[in-house]
Amino acid sequence: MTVESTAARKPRRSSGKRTGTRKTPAAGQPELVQLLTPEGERVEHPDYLIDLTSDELRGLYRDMVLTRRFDGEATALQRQGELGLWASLLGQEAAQIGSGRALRDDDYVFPTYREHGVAWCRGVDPTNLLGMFRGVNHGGWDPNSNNFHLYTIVIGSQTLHGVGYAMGVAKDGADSAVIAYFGDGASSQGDVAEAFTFSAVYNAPIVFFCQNNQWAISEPTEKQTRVPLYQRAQGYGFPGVRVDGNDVLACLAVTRAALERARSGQGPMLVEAFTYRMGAHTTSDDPTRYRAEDERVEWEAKDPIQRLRTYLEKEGFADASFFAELEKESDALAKRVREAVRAMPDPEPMAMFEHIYADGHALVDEERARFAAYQASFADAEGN
Amino acid sequence: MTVESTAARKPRRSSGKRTGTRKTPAAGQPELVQLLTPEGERVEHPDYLIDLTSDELRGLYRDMVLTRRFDGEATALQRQGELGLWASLLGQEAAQIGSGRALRDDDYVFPTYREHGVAWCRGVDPTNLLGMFRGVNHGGWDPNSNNFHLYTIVIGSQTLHGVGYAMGVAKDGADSAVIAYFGDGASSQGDVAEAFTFSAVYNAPIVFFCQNNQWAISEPTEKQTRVPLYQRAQGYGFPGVRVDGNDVLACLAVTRAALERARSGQGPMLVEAFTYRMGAHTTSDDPTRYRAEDERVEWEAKDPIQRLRTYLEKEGFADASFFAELEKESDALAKRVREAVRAMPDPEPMAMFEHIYADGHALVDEERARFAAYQASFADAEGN
Amino acid sequence: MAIEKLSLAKAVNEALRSTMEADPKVLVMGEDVGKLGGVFRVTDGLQKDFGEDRVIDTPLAESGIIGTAIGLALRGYRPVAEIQFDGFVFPAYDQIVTQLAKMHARALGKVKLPVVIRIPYGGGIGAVEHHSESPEALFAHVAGLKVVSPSNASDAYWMMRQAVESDDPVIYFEPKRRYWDKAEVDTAAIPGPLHAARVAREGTDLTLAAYGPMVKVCLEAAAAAAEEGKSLEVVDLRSMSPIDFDTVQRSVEKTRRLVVVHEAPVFLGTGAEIAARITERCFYHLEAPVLRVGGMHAPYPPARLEDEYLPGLDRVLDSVDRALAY
Amino acid sequence: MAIEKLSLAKAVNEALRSTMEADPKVLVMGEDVGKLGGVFRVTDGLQKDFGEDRVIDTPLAESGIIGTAIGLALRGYRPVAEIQFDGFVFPAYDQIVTQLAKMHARALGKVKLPVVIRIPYGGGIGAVEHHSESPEALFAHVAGLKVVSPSNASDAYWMMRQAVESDDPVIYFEPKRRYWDKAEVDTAAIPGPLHAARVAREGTDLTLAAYGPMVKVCLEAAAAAAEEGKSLEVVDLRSMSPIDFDTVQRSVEKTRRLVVVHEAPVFLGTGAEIAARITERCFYHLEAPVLRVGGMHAPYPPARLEDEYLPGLDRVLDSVDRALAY
Ligand SMILES: Cc1ncc(C[n+]2csc(CCOP(=O)(O)OP(=O)(O)O)c2C)c(N)n1
Ligand SMILES: Cc1ncc(C[n+]2csc(CCOP(=O)(O)OP(=O)(O)O)c2C)c(N)n1
Ligand SMILES: [Mg+2]
Ligand SMILES: [Mg+2]
Repeated sequence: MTVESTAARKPRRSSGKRTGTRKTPAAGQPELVQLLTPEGERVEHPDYLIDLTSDELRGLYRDMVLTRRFDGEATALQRQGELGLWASLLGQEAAQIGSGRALRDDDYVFPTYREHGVAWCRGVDPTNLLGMFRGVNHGGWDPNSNNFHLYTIVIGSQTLHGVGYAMGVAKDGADSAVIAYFGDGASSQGDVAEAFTFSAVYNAPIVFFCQNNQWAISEPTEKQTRVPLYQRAQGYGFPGVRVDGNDVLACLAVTRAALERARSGQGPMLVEAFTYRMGAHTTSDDPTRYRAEDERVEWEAKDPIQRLRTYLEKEGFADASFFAELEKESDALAKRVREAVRAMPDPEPMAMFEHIYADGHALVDEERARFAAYQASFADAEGN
Repeated sequence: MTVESTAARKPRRSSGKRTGTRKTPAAGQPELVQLLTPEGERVEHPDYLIDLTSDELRGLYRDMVLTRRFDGEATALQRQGELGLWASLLGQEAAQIGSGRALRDDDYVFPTYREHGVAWCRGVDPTNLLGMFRGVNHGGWDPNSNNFHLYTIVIGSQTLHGVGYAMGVAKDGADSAVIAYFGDGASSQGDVAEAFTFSAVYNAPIVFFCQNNQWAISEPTEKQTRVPLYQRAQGYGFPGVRVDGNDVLACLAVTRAALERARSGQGPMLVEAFTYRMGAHTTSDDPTRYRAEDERVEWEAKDPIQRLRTYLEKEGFADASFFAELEKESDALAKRVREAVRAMPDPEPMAMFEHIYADGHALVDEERARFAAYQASFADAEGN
Repeated sequence: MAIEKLSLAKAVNEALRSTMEADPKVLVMGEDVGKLGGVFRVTDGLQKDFGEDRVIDTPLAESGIIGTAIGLALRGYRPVAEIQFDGFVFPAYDQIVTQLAKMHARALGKVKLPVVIRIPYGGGIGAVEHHSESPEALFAHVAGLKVVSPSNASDAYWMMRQAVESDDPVIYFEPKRRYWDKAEVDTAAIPGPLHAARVAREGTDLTLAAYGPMVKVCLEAAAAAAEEGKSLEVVDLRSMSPIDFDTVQRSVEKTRRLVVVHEAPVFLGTGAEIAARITERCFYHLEAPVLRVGGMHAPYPPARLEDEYLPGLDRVLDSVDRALAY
Repeated sequence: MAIEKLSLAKAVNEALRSTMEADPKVLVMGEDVGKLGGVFRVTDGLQKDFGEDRVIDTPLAESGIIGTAIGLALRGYRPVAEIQFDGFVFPAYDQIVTQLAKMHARALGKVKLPVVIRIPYGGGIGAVEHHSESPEALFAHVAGLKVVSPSNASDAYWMMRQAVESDDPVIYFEPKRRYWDKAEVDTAAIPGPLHAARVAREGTDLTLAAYGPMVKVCLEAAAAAAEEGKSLEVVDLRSMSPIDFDTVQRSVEKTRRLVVVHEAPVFLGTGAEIAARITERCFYHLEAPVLRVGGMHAPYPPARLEDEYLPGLDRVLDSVDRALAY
């Protein structure tokens, strides 16, 4: 009902020259940029040319496989009680690896809570991601050592941080770019709209990367918008483009172009990666309550890893030994993560009082002292 | 600088059939719907046909003149210390009267703090508007007696109230519509974006009426957006149109069409009335600090009242006696308002404790009693 | 018989169901409240039975949820809006504080805002950041809002019914770690006033005042203290705005000592107001200063530290001992 | 000589200017802070002298202002963000509470958030709704923020310099009705600590504790009381997070009576915390309960009622008398 009045409209082209797409869209769906079909066929797109060596292609494949394996291991660790929660990226590997590998070292990333694949590309040790899901910290890595900000749980907030950071980059005269990730659900938050506004007004070098995985917990995208999300950008004065989010090549090419655009002073751009959340929202979620199994099955056929594998094999870019080697590497990664998580100690109680302020605070000092005394009273009692 | 990358774009047509505009736009400016030129010439627009009797035309003229007179009187009253503040609508009469007269009685209005002309159309007694500016209340009228909500000062909030109200209208199966006013500055608020999202998702019968008077206090519209604001709507899945906000006929016609659209189940629409704030932001403001006098002079030539007068006179729709009569009526209105304001009593101190809760609250009761006793202690002291 | 044994979550569910049946103007809205039934299943089955028009899955935007709820209320509806977790109420804070709380007064009583905001709050479930906070003081400080929190299924049921029937905005804090605790609910009872405190256990030596999740902890502390020969009275405040100071005062006039317990940070928490006001009311009765047990002036810690952060039996009894030592 | 007679507004302006000169990373941002110089002219002339790149007129969106200020801070800048009026901070409340306040802790100290948020606050200028509020308790309750308010031009100058130099987020509340009050500012002085209270007037019979706009009222009350032979000590708290309880305690140990005064509503206002904590610290010293004078549990009233609503000389002295009568 709510989409009826717009159904008659033609899919609109985004207006920036580099972002227009020419392929005929599937019925009912707007055009999206695709360079590798679900069947593993390489297709060309006039605006997004990309030429990768077989090394690079294998690299992307490896990234996706290792990310998925890590993700699966984390899910298993949650089941075993080692983690309190896990937000799986299953199905979104191409969107994350493609965009993540488009980044330069000096670019800066503002993720949501699901960008494990992007973290991987940034060189953040996967086990570091698990601290907050285990409940030993709220995000244990140093954002500046990999230019990868902490996970942000309050939906949409990080897009504004990204814009502010990008404004700073521009003030510095640097040619780095910023990328801010968010979901289809997040597109409804006022903060995201304000991020669009600020980025446009200040022409900030930022790429908004929306992973439309078609669900915000139990709500399908129709509960957030009645037109494709990439179109949102036009009304704020910058281009938007929809890319096949399960096509790692297209995600890489489009993000690269968007980052290049930002770097060269042309301002923000919105990339909507059209993908699918193959698993539950998190390990706490039960998707059988709200979505049909066939939808998942349909998307299985568009699997981002399988399509690249088909392509690699068909073209002879990778042989059996590569896949076998990767299998071993995956196992080793899983093992390392498993062991590292199990070895992750609980924080000391007194850690509660650390880093609340950079310059100290009298009340914190008082509470710390009181708590220490309280704790000591047990030690005394036990000591007696 | 910030508009450079979009300057190359063609003005986009809004996609809804009824809202497209065909006139050639002035250089550098997007097309806008106009039915009466600044020179008082009646022009046609294929999508917005309107045929008014001379009675109706005179009515619109009278509304604008009386509104302006009332507004001027309020400014004077502020200067005389009778009001604490006044937010003048000078220059925006056509936008407000045009849209206000497009409403049916059963439609509901959510204004900002400047919609004195719309209030006039709704039959709200002008003196009622002055209470909050005098500081005797926060908005003294009953929203339901004229379907005109209270003024809202926190920028943008009321757009969400309007959408909620419109959702209720739809739930009731009524064919009324809702109109929510906001400014160019307000377009940056997250709440307004969320209002767009909710209205689109629920297909709510609401018209968003943005008076782009080109200033948000000292900030020109470029500080809020780099593309015309009416385009914002497209990305949310509903049409937007820019209308000459100094053309009362066009504002009437376009708002009527938008309301009709809402009523008939076609959902929200955004109308951007392109106008100009001729005066200061409020009586507290000093625009000489931030804008050039020529801009104001330029817009004086587009005065909404003068152009209708020219038209009325040229076509013989109104004679000298009409204008003389109206002059007298204006004087009478000003006198009535002046007297009413001066007679407006300060509220009783105990009024502070009224209407905080509908069902009462123990703390308020306690504070009320204590305050009454405190006040009585002076009476006693004086009594002794 | 109208007596059922219900979990606290189910009791809220039943209360919503009964108000929705009684009044077609009652709506439920929020993120994932429909098919999913909310992340805690509190709205389970409601959309199936009342339809999408009355149980509304909203876009992911809390300001939008509350802002549209206000508009719906102005149109004559009685929306019950869910905020998914405590830490996600802040995007809606502006609409709550500047609009919802003030609109009745702004209109000199001409409009009413019967909006209930349900917020699962507090810690103890091992969650990630923003899912364990206790922001009640930030609402209780604001005139125009009423703030309540049940501690058990029976109160959860009746307080929700009363909240929906109230013509004022009510922030209804649900103690999420008690969602699964079951108790008997008499759905045919005649409930007491929504904002009245309740003496949950009688005692003579000291009063423990708490609400929501901490009532259970205080009852356990009182039981433990009883074994040591100390008689603690436990007052379940139930309402944080208004606070039923009369009931607390009566208790303190008897016991002469008061310890207030909440999960929220102590600094400017509701305990501060209770301490200040009860000290004023009972200045000559108090044998000890009012002591407070609560959260630290620190962000809610990672889950593995929450047992240390949250007031538990030992910390409550430590303060009891301190108060009794005066 | 570095001593100038400045209005409070001008003192803030001078402090901003001097930090901007000293550190190119300091930025000023907000609505109308540029050409207009802010609605109170606090940023007057700064854009002209430092350019649009450092004095930034922002879109009309408070969440956006604070959210981007956070990003700028992460990039190494030190933004001073203006919120135009107290009542307009709430759209930014989420960014302040869930992001700005918590990010340093979330990152285990790896990032710093040197963001100052300037908020003109309080009443007394005859303004319309939302332009006269005192929301400081809503920030002081939240760990990770520091909250201060100067009462005079000299403090305004130095506290702003210190706030900008602080590596923590500081909410800097400017008492708008004192903007035009002039005082001598020694821009070459060595200031005391940002969060230390100051005894503004010595006395022996009772302590008045206040901050921001109420310090002047308390000083006037003390002067009036002196004429009646009562010696009141006035403590200017200056900081609401942290609160310098040591200074208040020292004063109360001497005077044995305390009245706390603020414009904000009494219920859960900062006075509640001061009453609770000082009662605990000075239980055997206090001859009377700590009394509080402040706003009602009501929306800030229309301007014509604000003189009744705001604590003035009479209401302060009424409470002083009540406290002395114990
Ligand atoms: C402000 C806020 N509201 C609600 C939530 C609870 N919540 C967590 S994830 C989520 C859905 C997010 O959907 P989307 O943006 O599409 O991202 P995805 O989970 O699909 O990656 C919700 C509602 C939250 N984290 N923050
Ligand atoms: C949330 C909020 N922030 C700031 C203000 C202060 N303020 C009042 S009017 C105004 C400018 C509004 O501009 P616009 O939306 O264009 O409306 P106009 O005044 O031009 O009618 C500002 C910043 C406010 N009222 N509310
Ligand atoms: Mg999603
Ligand atoms: Mg404007």
